[in-house]
Amino acid sequence: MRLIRVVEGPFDPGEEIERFARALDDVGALASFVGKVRGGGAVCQLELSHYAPLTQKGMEALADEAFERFDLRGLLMVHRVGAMKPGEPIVAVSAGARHRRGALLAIDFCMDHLKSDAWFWKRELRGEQWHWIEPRPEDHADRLRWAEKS
Amino acid sequence: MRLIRVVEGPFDPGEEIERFARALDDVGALASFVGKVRGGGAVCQLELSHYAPLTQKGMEALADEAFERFDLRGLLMVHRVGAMKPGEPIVAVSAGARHRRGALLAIDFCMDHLKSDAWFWKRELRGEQWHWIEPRPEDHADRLRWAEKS
Amino acid sequence: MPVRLVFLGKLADLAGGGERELDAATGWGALLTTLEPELAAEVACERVRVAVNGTLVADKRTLTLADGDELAFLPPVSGG
Amino acid sequence: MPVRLVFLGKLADLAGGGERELDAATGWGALLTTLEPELAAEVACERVRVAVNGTLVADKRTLTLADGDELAFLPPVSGG
Repeated sequence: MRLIRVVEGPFDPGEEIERFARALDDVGALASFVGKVRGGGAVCQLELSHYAPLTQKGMEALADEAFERFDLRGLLMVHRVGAMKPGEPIVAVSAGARHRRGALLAIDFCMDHLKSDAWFWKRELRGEQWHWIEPRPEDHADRLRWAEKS
Repeated sequence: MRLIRVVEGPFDPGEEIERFARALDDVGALASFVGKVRGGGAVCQLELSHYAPLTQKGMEALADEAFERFDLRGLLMVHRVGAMKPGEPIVAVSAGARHRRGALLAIDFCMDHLKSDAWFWKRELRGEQWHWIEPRPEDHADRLRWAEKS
Repeated sequence: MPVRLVFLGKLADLAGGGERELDAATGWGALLTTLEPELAAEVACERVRVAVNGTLVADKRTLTLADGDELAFLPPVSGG
Repeated sequence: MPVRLVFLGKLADLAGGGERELDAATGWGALLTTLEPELAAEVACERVRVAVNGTLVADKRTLTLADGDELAFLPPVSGG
């Protein structure tokens, strides 16, 4: 069970995860992550672009690696592109496994790689000005945790 | 935002998490975990008992510690007790935070402690015979990871 | 008023039930003598913790009980 | 058939648009000379990767392009 999608409009992560969970048989553990556009700051809009010839392919390769590393029964990754407002979901990842450790590690692994190693580019509109966002040093450090183990 | 409950009958983790997520404002990251009774083996029933004068109190103390350790905006923990069949949810944990790391660590932390450090006792009916379950060595090892950091 | 004993997890199986009453309040040593030998040996184990009226006891051997107390025997847990 | 250049992320700002066409197929060095100096310096950076027809190129300096190819310039990413 494997659902990897890039979506161009709003999506409902709760519904996606619910449908995915129902389709999984005999899964003792389901871990999920939803990332949204943060509000409360000066950001009034966020835009994610991608390069289609690489994006889906890259996410499939990431899923392959997650299945190889963790004892998974299913993996869902949905990543939105386009213009979004604060509060709107950007990404949903969900992993089903026999035991909790595999499921938890898998969503952690996928998020670390989607954040700084997948073909997305993010910019924020603050006031009248667009700013390109690069991964924080923590994001790179988070991703490098996995390199040591492979 | 903090929802800690022991429930005596079936519950719908998707609905609990959805309601919790809607109640959280300005949360960039939401991580969730759902544990179910595993099927596929010889287990036809699972029974969880608890000691009410300690259970809720213990889960509240666990939530206190999670709020102290991680930069959380909200935490949901629902743990079922009583008799359950394979496929039924036992536990749901969800954490909302500004950044993904806090949310992911919080559900990991709470699950490790619910598994081997909360006032629940689990037994399984295999064939005609009830068997008490004790945490696996991995479960204790998982919990001890957190001791080093405090 | 008697003291109430509560046995959790597999101790309930061993005790043949989850609850018991003791006629008189008592200390830890005296309490053990009122239990069947196998059950007494089990609850004396280091792995078994006890709570009085919902509060964990740091050292069960120094326990004293008063009338109406509820004493719970808590074997190793397993949740989630 | 011309070669298509695709600029992603902030490179699109710098290029004044996400896409461009080059009249003739060419190698990496010749390609850089067709770009504005600031843009050329940026895409020459080690941090910028390139893909030809949807396949990442290991060493962009050894690149050769054929008619109809799509060459994408990929600056550091940021998703999730």
